[in-house]
Amino acid sequence: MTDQLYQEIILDHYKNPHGRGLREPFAGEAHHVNPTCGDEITIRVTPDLSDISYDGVGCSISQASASVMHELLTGRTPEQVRVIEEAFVALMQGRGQVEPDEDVLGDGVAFAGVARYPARVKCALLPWMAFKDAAARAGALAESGDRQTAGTSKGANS
Amino acid sequence: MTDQLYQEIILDHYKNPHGRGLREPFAGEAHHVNPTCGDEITIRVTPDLSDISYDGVGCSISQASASVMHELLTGRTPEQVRVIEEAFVALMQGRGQVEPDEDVLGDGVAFAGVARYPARVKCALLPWMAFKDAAARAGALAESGDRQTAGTSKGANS
Amino acid sequence: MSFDVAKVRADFPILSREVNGHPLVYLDSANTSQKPRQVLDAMRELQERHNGNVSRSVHTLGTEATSAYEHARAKVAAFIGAASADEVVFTKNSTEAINLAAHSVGRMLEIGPGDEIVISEMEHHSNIVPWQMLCERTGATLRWFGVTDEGRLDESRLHDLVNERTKIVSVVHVSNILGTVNDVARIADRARQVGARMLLDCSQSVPHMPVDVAALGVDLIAFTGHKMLGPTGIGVLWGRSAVLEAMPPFLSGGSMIETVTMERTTYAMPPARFEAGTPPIAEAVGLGAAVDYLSALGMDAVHRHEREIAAYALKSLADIDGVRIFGPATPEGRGGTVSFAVDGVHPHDVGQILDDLGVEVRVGHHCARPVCARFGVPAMTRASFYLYTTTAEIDALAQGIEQVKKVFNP
Amino acid sequence: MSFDVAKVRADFPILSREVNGHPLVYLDSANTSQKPRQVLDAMRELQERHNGNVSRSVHTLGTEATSAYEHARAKVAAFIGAASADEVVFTKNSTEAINLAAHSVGRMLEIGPGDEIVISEMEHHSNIVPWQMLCERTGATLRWFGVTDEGRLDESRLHDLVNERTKIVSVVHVSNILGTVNDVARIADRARQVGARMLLDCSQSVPHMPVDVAALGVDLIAFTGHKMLGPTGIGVLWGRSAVLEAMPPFLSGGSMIETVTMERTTYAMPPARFEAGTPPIAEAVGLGAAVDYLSALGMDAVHRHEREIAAYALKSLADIDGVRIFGPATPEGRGGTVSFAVDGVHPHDVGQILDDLGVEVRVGHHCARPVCARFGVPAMTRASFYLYTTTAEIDALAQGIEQVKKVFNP
Ligand SMILES: Cc1ncc(COP(=O)(O)O)c(C=O)c1O
Ligand SMILES: Cc1ncc(COP(=O)(O)O)c(C=O)c1O
Repeated sequence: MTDQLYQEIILDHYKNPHGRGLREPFAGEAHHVNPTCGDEITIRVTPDLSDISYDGVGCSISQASASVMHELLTGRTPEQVRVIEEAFVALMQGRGQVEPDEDVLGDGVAFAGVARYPARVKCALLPWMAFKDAAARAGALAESGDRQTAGTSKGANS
Repeated sequence: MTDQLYQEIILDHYKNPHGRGLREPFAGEAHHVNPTCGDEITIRVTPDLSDISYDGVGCSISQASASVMHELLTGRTPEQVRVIEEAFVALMQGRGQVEPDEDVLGDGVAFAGVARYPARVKCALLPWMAFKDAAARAGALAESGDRQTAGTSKGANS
Repeated sequence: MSFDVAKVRADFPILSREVNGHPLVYLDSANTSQKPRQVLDAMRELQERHNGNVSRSVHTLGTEATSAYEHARAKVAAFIGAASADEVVFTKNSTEAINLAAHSVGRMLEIGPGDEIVISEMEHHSNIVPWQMLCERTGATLRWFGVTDEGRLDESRLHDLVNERTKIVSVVHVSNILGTVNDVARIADRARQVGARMLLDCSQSVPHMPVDVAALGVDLIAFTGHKMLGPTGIGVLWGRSAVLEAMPPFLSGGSMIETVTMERTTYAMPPARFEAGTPPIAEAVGLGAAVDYLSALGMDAVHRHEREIAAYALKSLADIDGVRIFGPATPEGRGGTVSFAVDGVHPHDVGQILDDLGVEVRVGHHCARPVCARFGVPAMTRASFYLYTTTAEIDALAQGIEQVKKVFNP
Repeated sequence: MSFDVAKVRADFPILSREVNGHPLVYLDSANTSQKPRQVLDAMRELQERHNGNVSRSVHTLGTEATSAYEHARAKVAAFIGAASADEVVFTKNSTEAINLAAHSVGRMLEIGPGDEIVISEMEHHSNIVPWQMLCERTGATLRWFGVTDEGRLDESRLHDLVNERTKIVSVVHVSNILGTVNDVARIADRARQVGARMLLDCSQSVPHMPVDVAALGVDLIAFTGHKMLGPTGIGVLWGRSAVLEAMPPFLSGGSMIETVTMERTTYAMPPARFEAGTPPIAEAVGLGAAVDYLSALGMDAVHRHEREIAAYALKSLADIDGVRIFGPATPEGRGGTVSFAVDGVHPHDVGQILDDLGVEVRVGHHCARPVCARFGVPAMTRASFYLYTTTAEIDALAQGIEQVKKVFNP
């Protein structure tokens, strides 16, 4: 049964994470924690999303999710990010009823099985929630030019 | 069934209490409260137990018990008081299994039925517990001459 | 008839038992209600099939228990019209909920000397003592609404009592001793006007009538499971999100944290922030089942039934010589709780003789001693009704009172 | 064999269920235990036949409920060797019990700047955060015992840590994450010597071994019903009479008062003083039944069984390549709780794959984050045992770990 959860793609990203490590320069940073299991992630983004760097400790699902997210979102436009983000969140909250679109989600489709494990959905979403905060702080998702002041802060993913 | 509880003797003492009212002089006073039902009693005693006066609000059981106690204990020696007190407490805590001795308890035997009602035992004992405190404060129960200083204070019967 | 009391009674096994050789006539639901089979079954099902700790496990049992617990929260939230399930904090009873509010809101507002807290003379001890203790800790002043001769909240001094020094107003929605239903709209308006926080003690309203927190206009409400067909060990503090989010924790420990080091702890968001330690899991599930049961009947129908019973009881008691009713004399603006005195007989004795006939009423100060003092009595006898109460039970009460009079005034 | 585990298991309906197509292997009893039929029956019997509120009624149902509740108190008192039932205060869980102690003892001793509170790095969050908050409120300083590499309390600095400034010492009897049993005699002696009050967190000891408060030499202990075959929603604070009597109330409201006026309240004697509001009545009765169940087996026998299982588990896990055990490596001075790491696999993933095989273990920081930090890991996997655990279940765990390794390191 966990075959659906621990897809080859997920284990690959877990063992060989893409783009891992915190890099300079960055305009927004966010640190999120899963209070139940102690998983943590820090995400940094540049204003133009040309780099999304991250580091953290966590289970295969949260770590692979960060790696996949790095791949999917780096270098995208705010509009593309919004579409991908929404698709991923919808997949995770779909309790296994949502059919993922590989064109939008790429390796992210491997997370379809996670949606059947309510306790693990939080793991998969942890990097995405942290990204959202970091990007907001970097002003990276503003459609127009009114970008917010960049900054660093800490939030909880509860 | 409550016939056993509401014996004629008890109702008589309730309706026509003996010795009721707070009188001077006195050497010790105690005020006890039953926190569950709000019953209250104040007892005053003279050092030689020549008078036991009382006042309070409460149910038939607590009020009749005060009246009977007044009758039984007024003018007795400390040793007699001890014997009567012990007999009454034993009767109350006997869960209906103790046979009361009319020679010792007089009208107090009417309280035998109360012992079957755990919630009412406290009512019957309320004046007796207050008496004990008041008498101690009056030094009325000391066997020898080393009487305590008289005083007034407030205690809870919990 | 839309409300089938016989059908309801069949769900409560205890109602078919005898007491002292008489059929049980349970008229003490304001003290604690009886529980239908459906509630007990739901708890047993959880305990026997899905028992695990919540919010801490990834395993199947833990996930099942967590989902049952959170489902119960969502049901309770829907029952009172909360904007979100996160506004529902599970406590062990109303009393803990009010203590939580007193401590946490007290700290949030940095209550101190010169500040005022306003309650009423009609409160249950659980809505008096926590505020007295808050005042003791902080130097704030406690003030209160009086009670009119008719047993209603005396709002004549509202503007004096609730003023710019007032930080918290906490009053009861339905009195547990007089049965009065307080229309708190004016008080809530005034509290908002002066910027005070307002808590409503709904321990006696949520079980008996439709309560919609959105319409009440208050910040917090408290109620308790065992008075609304649920089990003991579970209560609720509801709070508006913005208020709960601003409140510091009260009880602390496992499950309410975000992260802990020996030096410093950060706290989770509400409701977790206020639920330290293993919560009453089966009890929450039981409360959820109780809410399902009440919702299926409809709170409007429950309320209507109780008003009919209350009207019948008020009339029956008024017809008995030597019986004096405390609180509103007509069913308007009152719930199904009637306190009374029998001339020359102490409530303890009234209760005892009624119990002998299987009629279970409460006697004493009902954890509302100031109300007894207000009406000049040490204690009262109280009959309180619920969705399973019948007019035949009121008749049994009336007959029982005649018996009381016979024993004491033959 | 004197301890018949098959016979015990037959009393626990849940143990015959399946999880993910496999027989349930429940190895999470340190989180919450399963409940035998006897406990659930006792609660149902009360709720269905004798349901009334306690300490407030003279009627038959109320008297029956009160007597069941107070009987449960007496049983719990006897179980831990308390001098009197009045030394047993019912709370909703261990966490509330510890919070009660922190608030009330804090006020009793008028804790302030310069005073010190001593805990340990081995504590559950519920025995950390309440003391951090006490220090925050009062300006006192929090200090703590460290943990050795072997997972034992580091008492080397005892005399420095517990000194004349120390007002309260609060440590855990048995660690919920390392399984360590702390022999607290030296610490208790030292606390007494400097005049500090001492609380022992017995949440993981009372369920698993004979505990005799008279022998412990501490002032207060806390434990929780749901970890000892009882229901959720009930916990215990035991205190020596003299200590409880000197402690001011914490939660306040109905049932803990002597008399109330609007101006001033006086309080009842313990234990009532600390039980504000309607207590968890059915839950107390359930705990009483749990205590009966454990006493009938004998806590010595329960403890012996768990030591055998722990020894078997320690050996089985040590035999698996890539498994590292945290805490004492031998069954001496440890309970039936074993935390471990599987090389290169995050505990969350270990737990998930084990659950897939029906093996329920807990993963995470176990509400003891400082212990994880101490051992340099973000989380651990924990298997914990109880009187119903079998060696076959340990075998299932070992096989499950092999499967974990296969998935992650094929
Ligand atoms: C050592 C220890 N202390 C305290 C607690 C808290 O118990 P509860 O969650 O029942 O309050 C636990 C269990 O969670 C524990 O293992
Ligand atoms: C109006 C009111 N408030 C508060 C309470 C306290 O509820 P609990 O005892 O469940 O905490 C009660 C009932 O006892 C009540 O009637």
